[in-house]
Amino acid sequence: MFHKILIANRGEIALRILRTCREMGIRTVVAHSTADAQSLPVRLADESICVGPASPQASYLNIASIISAAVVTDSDAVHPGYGFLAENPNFADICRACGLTFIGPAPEAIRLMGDKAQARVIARQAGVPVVPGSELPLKDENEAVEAAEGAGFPVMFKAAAGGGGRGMRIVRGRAEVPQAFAACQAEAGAAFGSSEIYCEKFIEAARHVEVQVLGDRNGMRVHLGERDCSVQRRHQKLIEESPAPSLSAETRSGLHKAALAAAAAVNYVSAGTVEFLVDADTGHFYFIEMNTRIQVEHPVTEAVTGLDLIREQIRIAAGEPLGFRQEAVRLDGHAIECRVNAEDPETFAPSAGRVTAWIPPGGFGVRVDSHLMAPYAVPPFYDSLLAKVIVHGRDRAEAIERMRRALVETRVEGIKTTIPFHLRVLADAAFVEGRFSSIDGARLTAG
Amino acid sequence: MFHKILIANRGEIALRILRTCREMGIRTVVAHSTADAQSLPVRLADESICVGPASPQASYLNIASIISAAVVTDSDAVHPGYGFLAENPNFADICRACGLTFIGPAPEAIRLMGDKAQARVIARQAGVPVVPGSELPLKDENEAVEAAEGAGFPVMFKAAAGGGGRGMRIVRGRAEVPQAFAACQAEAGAAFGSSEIYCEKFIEAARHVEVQVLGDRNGMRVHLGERDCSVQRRHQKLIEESPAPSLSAETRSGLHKAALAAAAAVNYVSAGTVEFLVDADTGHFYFIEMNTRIQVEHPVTEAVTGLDLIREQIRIAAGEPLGFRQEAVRLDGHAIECRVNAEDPETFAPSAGRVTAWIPPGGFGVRVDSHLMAPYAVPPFYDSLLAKVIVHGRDRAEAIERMRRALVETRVEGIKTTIPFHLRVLADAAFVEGRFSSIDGARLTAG
Amino acid sequence: MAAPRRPSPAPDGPGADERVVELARRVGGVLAELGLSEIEVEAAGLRVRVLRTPPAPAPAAAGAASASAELEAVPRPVVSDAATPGLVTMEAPMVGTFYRASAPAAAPYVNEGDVVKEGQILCIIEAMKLMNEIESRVAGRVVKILVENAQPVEYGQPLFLIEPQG
Amino acid sequence: MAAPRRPSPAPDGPGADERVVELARRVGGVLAELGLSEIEVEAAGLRVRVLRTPPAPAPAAAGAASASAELEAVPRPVVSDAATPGLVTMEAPMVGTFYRASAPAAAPYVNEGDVVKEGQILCIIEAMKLMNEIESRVAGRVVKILVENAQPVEYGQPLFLIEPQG
Repeated sequence: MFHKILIANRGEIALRILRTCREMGIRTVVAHSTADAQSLPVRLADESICVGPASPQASYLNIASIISAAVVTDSDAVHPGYGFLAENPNFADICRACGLTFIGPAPEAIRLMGDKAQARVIARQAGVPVVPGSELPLKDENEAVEAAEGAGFPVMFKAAAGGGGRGMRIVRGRAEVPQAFAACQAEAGAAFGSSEIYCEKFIEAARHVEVQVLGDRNGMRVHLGERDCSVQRRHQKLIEESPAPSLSAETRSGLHKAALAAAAAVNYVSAGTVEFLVDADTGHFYFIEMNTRIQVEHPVTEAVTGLDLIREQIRIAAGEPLGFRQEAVRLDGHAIECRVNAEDPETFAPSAGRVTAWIPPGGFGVRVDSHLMAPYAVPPFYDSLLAKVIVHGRDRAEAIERMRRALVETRVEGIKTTIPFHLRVLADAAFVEGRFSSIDGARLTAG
Repeated sequence: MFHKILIANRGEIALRILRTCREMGIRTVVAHSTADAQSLPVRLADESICVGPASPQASYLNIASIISAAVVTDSDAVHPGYGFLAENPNFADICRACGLTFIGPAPEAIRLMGDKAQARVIARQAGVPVVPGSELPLKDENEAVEAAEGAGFPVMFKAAAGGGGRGMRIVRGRAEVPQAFAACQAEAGAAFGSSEIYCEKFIEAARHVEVQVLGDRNGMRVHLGERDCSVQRRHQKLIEESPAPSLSAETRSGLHKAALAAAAAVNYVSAGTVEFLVDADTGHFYFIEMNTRIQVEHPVTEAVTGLDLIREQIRIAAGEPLGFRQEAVRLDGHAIECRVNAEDPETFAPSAGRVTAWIPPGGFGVRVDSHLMAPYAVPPFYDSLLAKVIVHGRDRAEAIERMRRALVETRVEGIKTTIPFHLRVLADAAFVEGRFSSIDGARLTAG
Repeated sequence: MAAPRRPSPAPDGPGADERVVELARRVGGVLAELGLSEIEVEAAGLRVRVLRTPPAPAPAAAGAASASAELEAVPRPVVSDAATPGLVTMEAPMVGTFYRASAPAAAPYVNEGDVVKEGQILCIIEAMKLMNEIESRVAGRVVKILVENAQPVEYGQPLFLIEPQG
Repeated sequence: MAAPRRPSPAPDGPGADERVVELARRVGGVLAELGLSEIEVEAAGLRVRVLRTPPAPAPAAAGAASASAELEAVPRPVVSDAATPGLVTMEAPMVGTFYRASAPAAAPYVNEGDVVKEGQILCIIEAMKLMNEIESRVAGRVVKILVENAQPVEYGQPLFLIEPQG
């Protein structure tokens, strides 16, 4: 097992990783920017090292600095968390070259799944259904029209290198193609440094369902059930739950098998997530992409399985076998996560500022993952996630009631948060009955 | 189901009850003293009502005031929590007379089990082993000598009306009897208003193990496993866990059966706890008493069973059937609770004062039940419990590691707490190996 | 294991008072010395606020430290004595139901404007079927009756404002 | 390994009072000098607030401007220039291992007391096998070398104190 792990991240996920390391008896070094020098993860770590100024490019994305920090602190492994360098195959390569264990999949798997068009090809070859659309990046407007008509309108243009909902555009008819193609290409180029885009069928009543997988170095793989992440705003997830409500047994087991097939296709090692769109009307599902890292919403899976996914990641990275088979994975009850972001709950504009009071929720069935303390100045340089509130109940109805009471008792003063949004969704009939398909912002759509 | 429940308590247990009521859609009224007017339970309740000044006698123990508060707020039930009026059969009687549901057992059961000598008789008649000693209160010194010699020295003199470890005295030989008898009688009279005492054998290498039971109004009863509460200081529990470590399967199932037999002997309805001493050397166990209320340490049972005990209490009080049989009760993993008290961790002297910072622990497998906020002035009028930290792990070793990391990351500033004591125990070899018998204060005893 | 680092400012310990008085004295000296009109200073976060109002006052003015009282509780809707100086507030000595008269058909014990004697019955609070007569603890004029008839009251709830007389 | 953890900023440490009083004096001087009516300053979070009320009382006749700049950041653990007035702190521009000489057997680039030119090499920081030569940004005398040879340094860690000259 590792002696010391460098945590190349910040906020709640840095704290999350640190907690498991401490339970495993592994020393921690938190690499941080100047803006996070007084943060809770830095305070709680065994060691900390400043790797650059506030700007993420110069600190959390600064490969040379992160690697040097790991070397000078005698760390033997690096945990990248999510975001920042977590899905950067070059970083994983460099870790390997420097004798550091990257806690995540092999760079090859990251690279293969990182190219969204290529990932579709891999999935299809593995027998996993993909959304109808172009296999390869669209060269020009003509190819775009052809692909769109092949899939059938409405379609979506997406950046090949995209993610997190950026560089996406819904196109409802042929007339819209030229402008949408040009705009999407430009956006992709600006946002991701590659203007390659592809086209896929847009499913109106779609649910966003993803399957958690774990693989070890011996080629053993299990799934840990699925998560529904349909409640989003601007394609950013806000509420996640496990198991996904209103799926037929056939669809559910089909999703699990498909996820394992996709993971097997890239010899996937570590924790990963295979994302699908599920057509709420037909129950058909389509592979979208695979995320080759731990997800923000992993705690809902931890709640229903009783497994610590960060511990599993670390164990696997250290070469240990999974140690349990699919049959031993028991999914128990229902879990929901709400992301408390520093955002206006109406406009979703960032609300960086000074948190003057923070009373987290507590009690039976409630977990809080947060780096908040009071007072705390939310730095404007990073993402807006302040806290994850996770509840576990015997069934979905109990979990919803528990989440409501947990959010009602939560106090964050000094800035605006997404809590009022969550309370609206939790009181919405379509959500409570599990009839929702996709929820964007404050608009709830019954599916 | 009830429309509105008056919570006749304060601190973490008031908050605990309030949380479940909110999840069940039941309105809450927190009855509070002037000293608690700004407390977190009062803030979070649907309604609050001041029932008297800071002194417990004039507020939380003031039956007329509590009953009036329930009546004028149109409450249909009263939850007494633990302590204060929770085991006062007169209060339960008056609730009944005023048309209020007392959330707890029938006054008859409270009365029967409230007299410790009588409880022993009831247990013995039910076939439950009791500690050898006097069945009836000792009339005089001569009876005391006779009883002590019958049980065999060392023995313990205990107040019949006592509880919580007060009014107890270890007597190691005949010569000590006269003085101990007089002193214990005087102490019992002063503390409990009754100077009746009885005598029982004192077991040197004893573990304190208790069994949680639930009974409904149809006579259905289940046990929810046992808790080990051997880590105490001055007979006050500080660390509790479930299941109890190092018990043989035979002893464990014997304890469960005995607890159900004791509960059946008084037609027990609601949540109750049957307490035993287990001789660490022989595995023999002896009934001590039955607590006819929810216990401080109930969350460890909630963690391993997944059941919300307050919800069960409320459901049962409302006349609902248990709804599950013994076979459906699954005990999963291992849970530990540490009581964070406002006390000096060396001398256990109360440390009332001003909490200037409070950062509770969080993350996977950690539950916090606390009414703390910062700033908060700990009132000197009530008990010293500030927070309960409860962890759940797949096994005892994991739970111990999780508790360690949780307490290391907990911050309470401005006053002293028992956290350093807990960290010492968690690092102690006898505790970690489950070999401890009883732990009093900082002295750890391998059993 | 992490070194127990203290989270942010909380210089609340003993000695803080000495420190703030000494600080006030020294900052006051700076104010006089520089002919300023205001200095605000905060030691923990190193906060300084310096003011000089247009008509600069006499430079000899000594710096007076202003103590700021802090009440960090959520204010409760209570008619406080402070809000009505000179008046006496009669508060409920128990929880129960407030009645202005001895029976539904009877006249109220007192009305606003009435002059009452010390010990005169002002109202009844019913608690557990008992009618508790509440007497005035002062002689004076009833300025305001704060609770409607037949309403529940909590312990300590203000019932009457009385202007003492005699 | 001793991680390059610097002592916490200790804004409430023993030296804080000296610092804040000195800060008040200096800011007050700036206020008088510029004829302003208000300066708000916060050292920890780099907060500056400058005000001059419209009827300028001071003889200075410059345009009445109200500039307000606010940048809230968390205080950094840095040997502050304020604590060592007149000295320049050379900080590590990257994470790596600090070397005082170009090779184990070579003489150190500089010693305490040496006078250095602007751009003169002070040390090497090794990061990812690259030897990065760190140059002085001022001409002056090396008053103090703050890090031992071959020790790890973090971004922003003070390495040298230099007294500017010429």
